[in-house]
Amino acid sequence: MNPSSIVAAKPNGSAVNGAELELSGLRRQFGGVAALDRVDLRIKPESLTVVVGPSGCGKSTLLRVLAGLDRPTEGRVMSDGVDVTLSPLGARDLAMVFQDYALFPHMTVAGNISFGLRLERRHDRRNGPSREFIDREVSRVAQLLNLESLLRRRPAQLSGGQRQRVALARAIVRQPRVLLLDEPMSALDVGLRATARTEILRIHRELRSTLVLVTHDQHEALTMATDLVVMDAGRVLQAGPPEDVYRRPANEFVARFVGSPAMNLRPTDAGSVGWRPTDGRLYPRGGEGDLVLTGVVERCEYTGSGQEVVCRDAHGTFTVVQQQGEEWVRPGDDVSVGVRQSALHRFDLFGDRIDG
Amino acid sequence: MHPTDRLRPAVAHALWHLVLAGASLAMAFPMLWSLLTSFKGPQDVFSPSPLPWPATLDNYAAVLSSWPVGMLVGNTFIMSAGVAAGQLVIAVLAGFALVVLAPRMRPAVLSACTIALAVPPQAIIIPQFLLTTRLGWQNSELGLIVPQLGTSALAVLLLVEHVAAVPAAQIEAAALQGARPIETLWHVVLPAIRPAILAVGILVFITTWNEYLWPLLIAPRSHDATVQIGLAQFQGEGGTDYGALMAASVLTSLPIVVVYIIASRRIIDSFIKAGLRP
Amino acid sequence: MKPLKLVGTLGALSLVLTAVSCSSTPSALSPANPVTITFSSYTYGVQGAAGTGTQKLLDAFAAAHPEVKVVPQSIPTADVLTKAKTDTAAGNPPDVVQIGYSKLAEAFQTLPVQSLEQIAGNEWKDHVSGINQALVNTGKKDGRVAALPFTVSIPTLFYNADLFRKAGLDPNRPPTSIDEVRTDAAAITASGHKGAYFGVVDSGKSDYLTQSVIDSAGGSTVGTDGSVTVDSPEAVRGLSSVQSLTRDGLQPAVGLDDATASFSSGDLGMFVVSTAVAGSLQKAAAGKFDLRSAAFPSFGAGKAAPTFSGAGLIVLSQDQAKQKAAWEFVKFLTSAEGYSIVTKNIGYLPLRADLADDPKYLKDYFASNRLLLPPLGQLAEVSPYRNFSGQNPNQAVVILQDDAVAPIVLRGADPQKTLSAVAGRIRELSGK
Amino acid sequence: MTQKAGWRPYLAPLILALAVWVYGPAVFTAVLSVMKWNLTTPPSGLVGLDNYASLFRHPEFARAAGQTILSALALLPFATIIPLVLAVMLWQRPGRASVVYRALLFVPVVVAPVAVATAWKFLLNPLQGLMNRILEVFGIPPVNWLGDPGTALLVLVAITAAKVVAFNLVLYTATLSGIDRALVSAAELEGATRWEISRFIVGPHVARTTVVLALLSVVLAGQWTFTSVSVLTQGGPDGVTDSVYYRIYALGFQFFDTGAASAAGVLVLLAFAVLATAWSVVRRSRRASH
Repeated sequence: MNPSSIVAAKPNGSAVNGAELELSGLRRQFGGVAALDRVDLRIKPESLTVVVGPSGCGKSTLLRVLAGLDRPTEGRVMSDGVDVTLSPLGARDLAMVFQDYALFPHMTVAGNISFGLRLERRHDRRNGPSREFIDREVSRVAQLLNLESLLRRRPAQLSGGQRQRVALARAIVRQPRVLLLDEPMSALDVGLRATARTEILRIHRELRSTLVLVTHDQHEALTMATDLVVMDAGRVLQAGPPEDVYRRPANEFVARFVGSPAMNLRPTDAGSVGWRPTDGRLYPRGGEGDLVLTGVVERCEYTGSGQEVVCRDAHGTFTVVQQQGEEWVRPGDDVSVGVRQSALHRFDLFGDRIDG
Repeated sequence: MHPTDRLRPAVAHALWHLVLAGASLAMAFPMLWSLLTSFKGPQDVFSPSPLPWPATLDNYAAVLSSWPVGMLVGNTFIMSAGVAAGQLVIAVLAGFALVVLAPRMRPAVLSACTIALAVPPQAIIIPQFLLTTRLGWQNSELGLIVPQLGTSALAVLLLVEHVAAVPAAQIEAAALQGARPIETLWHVVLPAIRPAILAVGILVFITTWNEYLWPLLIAPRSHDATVQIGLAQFQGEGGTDYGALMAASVLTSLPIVVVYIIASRRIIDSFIKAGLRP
Repeated sequence: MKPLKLVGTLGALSLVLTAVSCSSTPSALSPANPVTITFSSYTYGVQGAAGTGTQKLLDAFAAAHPEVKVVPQSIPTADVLTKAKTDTAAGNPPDVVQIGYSKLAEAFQTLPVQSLEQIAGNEWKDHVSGINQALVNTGKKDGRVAALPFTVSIPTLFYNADLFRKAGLDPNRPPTSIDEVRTDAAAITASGHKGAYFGVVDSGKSDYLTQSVIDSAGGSTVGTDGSVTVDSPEAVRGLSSVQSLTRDGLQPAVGLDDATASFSSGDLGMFVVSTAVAGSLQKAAAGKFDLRSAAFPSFGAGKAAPTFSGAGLIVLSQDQAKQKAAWEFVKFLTSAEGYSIVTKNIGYLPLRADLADDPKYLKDYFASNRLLLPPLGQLAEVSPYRNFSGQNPNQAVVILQDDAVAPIVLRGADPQKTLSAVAGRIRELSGK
Repeated sequence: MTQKAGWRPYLAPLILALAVWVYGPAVFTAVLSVMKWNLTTPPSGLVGLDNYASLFRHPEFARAAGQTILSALALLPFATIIPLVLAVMLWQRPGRASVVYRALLFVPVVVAPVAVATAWKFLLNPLQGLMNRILEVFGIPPVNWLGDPGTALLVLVAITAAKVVAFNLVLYTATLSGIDRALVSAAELEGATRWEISRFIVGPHVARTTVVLALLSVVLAGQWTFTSVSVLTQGGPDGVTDSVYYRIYALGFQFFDTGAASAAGVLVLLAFAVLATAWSVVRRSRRASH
């Protein structure tokens, strides 16, 4: 067997592939507050679905309901067409990586990784995994995640990145059909995040399980997702491929939340109009395009590949990104900005997108 | 004592030692004097001289030869260990249930525990005694141990906070890995609260070791009695042999004191962690 | 279930248990198939002479009677009745109990005390013929003897002959009356020691010495008709004269335990206390001072009339085989041999009159140990121990000791007033 | 993890233990208190409130109750201010010396009450005891500490006080450990004296603890004196060391007046119930006023 492959035959020989999840009419009430409010969502099999939203938007609750850690007040969770809303924990063939990893501090790395398999063996001596199988699986996953030299350590002796890899290893060693990740990168240094992202993507690719990742970082969401879900105030605002969400935000909130720097919005009589800072073009004087604004450069932020220019006009500030090679403006310059019609997003008085 | 401690820190420091050493001496004095007296011969027992000179081991020899020290200590050990183990099992199970399985029950159950703590033992001892004797548990380990499990309330109050301090995610992670509740308790919660369990266990052990009223009622016969009863019965009709009594006192208290000194940090820590900063 | 019913049910349950144990077939006693009986004793297992003496008795019995196995249980003096009662309440009464005479009446009322006469059958007459008849008759329940005297003593005046000499007194002429005790105590006090101590206040809260004092003064705690007479003029006079010793600084105002320690260390001149402690005092005095004894002093005109104290043996077993075994044990303890061991080792009096002169038993002992001779001489004229009547005689004794005797003797309470008040309480309690 | 069923077997042992050995007996005590029973012969029927009436007809119970309250009040400073001062002193200078002192100061909690009681009995022996020997040096006449109604209760309170101080010292230590030492360093940099630190940082921190400990000592003090009373004075002399707890024991197991003992037990429970209610009312009203 190719040791670098994540996919190994399960003891019963079935090949792993991700489950399809479907949430319908989900409500989760805490006291008088609804953390989830009539959520309907289909999570495609073998997708990497990223749920994104500001803190308190209900994304973590969504994940916990999926995992079975929380029971919905109303609504159903279906897995491959089977209602699992009330099925017990541990019977759902899913695994989860917690935000702070939740490693068992008194167990070694090997102990942490093998915990689930050992329980399986304990519960079913006859058909459960053999001791040899457990050892093999642990070393395979350890090799995959570069943990071989750490197997005997305890979590307290590991760095943040190492802990995250242990948590991942613990989650995937049983080859779950669904893998849930709760803000897996939030505890890592910036430098480690890229590596971690790569690792998660590789795991997703090879494991072929359905992966649901929750984050508040829209950049992470855009770069990793095959499917993106934007949430706010307990509701799903938009779900779809990241390009769709980015290009055609369903409402003002999504428009602002996804993409960096955030979309500029200007009120109009019928609602508002917005454009992405990358879609504007700066002119020292005068300008062209369907929308032209004038203002004064307030500050410039060099980003390496260009610079973000924050301008002020009578209605407030807006941002424009200048690419390398353009003639760079300076604070205090009077400028005008032109945006093409096709790059404009229009929203009605309720903030919903007006397609045109 | 305000400016002095900055002007003359040495004086303040000396004063500090003086007060604390004085308090320590005052608190430990009776036991200290017992220890010294236990080495005095019959002529010197009442001597005001602190030094047991000429020192003798006769008192210890007398106690060991005519007083069933081994049996008493053994009985007391079985009782104390039994009660400590029983209370820990009850408290850990309950703590787990109240934090993890049925958190809604927590306020009600903890109130019930607090009230139970306030019930004076003497006020309910007659029914306890009747029940124990009707069960045929008089003069038996069961009779000494089981009824004292009613005082598990303190252990519950102490341990439930520690269980609550175990990160919820660890417990959930275990459940997601397919652990049954009892396995989560055993593999995740227990190792996490082991120091607290040890501390509470030692506390219960010491309290039970020193229990007087219940063993007096249930097992006052010398062969079933505990050290406390044995000590209280030391005073025979022909007057008290204080040297021997002090030796017996030392022999039966010393193990506990040693256990305490070894574990005192832990015990105090457990109070601290239990939030028993009332 | 109604609580009342519950109690009834529990009671019924214990009856059933008892019935089960009754129905076991009595088998002949044989060494191969020994019967085990429990012996609840307050002299067993204690430090000092009483403990070792009791152990010797048990060893002797075990050697002579392999067919009976005795499991002794050490109970503090004050708890003998408590223990027997709670054991009985638990459906598991001890088979043989060494019970203090002050608690006998209550034991008869509340415990399943068996008639020894009945158990002994035709062995009875022969066995008890040599035992002090007054004491045997004290143990009667419903007209039949249910308690045989075992460890019995009468209060005696122990004195430190060295202190007598030091005070210029003649150690060969110990006091015989309370007035002489006073005079001698004054002399000893003047020489820098403690004068005398009447052990009327002990932590066991028994009243045998109180009775001795009152009876010697011509009174009684209980009248012949059962009436409470602790406030009679004689009683008041008796306790007043003990009180005056304290008041005048001739008697330390301390409890019996502290006085014992003081006498043992050689600082107390005279010590009036049960002979039960003779063994311990002898041990303490050995090599330290010249310990002697004299008869209990008289109070006023009449003769001294000390009350005996100590314990009898009662049998609680209901199983026939156990009863038989228990009788063997009781028989041995009250035999010439048993009494001799008790006397020699502990200091209780031999209750068979002929033992002291019998070369087989105690003649040699009394030849060299004169300590017990004065009380032995008084044994013939002891006044019987008297129990208060009513449901709870034990509580009456505690009230008498705690609320009257201790305040009067140790703390100078007014004897007449105090005794009247207490008599009222006891009358209420005993329904007289 | 909210597993719907499944918690019952975990909570059952506790519930069972409390029900069988605490709450059940409490109810049973109430039942016995309206009956006459001597433990061995069959109980009489209901006697109404006779047992309660007899408790109040004789002076013993009221006296015992008064003395119980008196000792609880006398113990208040030993439950609060003294252990607090010691705890603050230990807290001010952490280090090896503090650890040693703390261990020594906890000894009274650890050592068996019977051993402590006999040790005191020995030290306070009126004729030869060390205490009177020391007084003798100063020309003070000997005192019969445990035999004199004027001093006996005082001695028992003192013996209990050592235990209360030791126990509450630990609890105060726990409380003080909750103070952020950075706060203290900051105050020191500001030039606060040790007294000012105690007054403005420590004081507010321990206020609540002090109230609770005062209450706790009222509840537990009587129980803690029990062993000493039982071993040393049996309620005497002249009943001055009697407490309701010892009275219950004496009534029940020396006089076998189960009814009266139970009635006394019920009265103690009632007193605690009243105390608890008052406490919660005070707490609620204070919370409301905030």
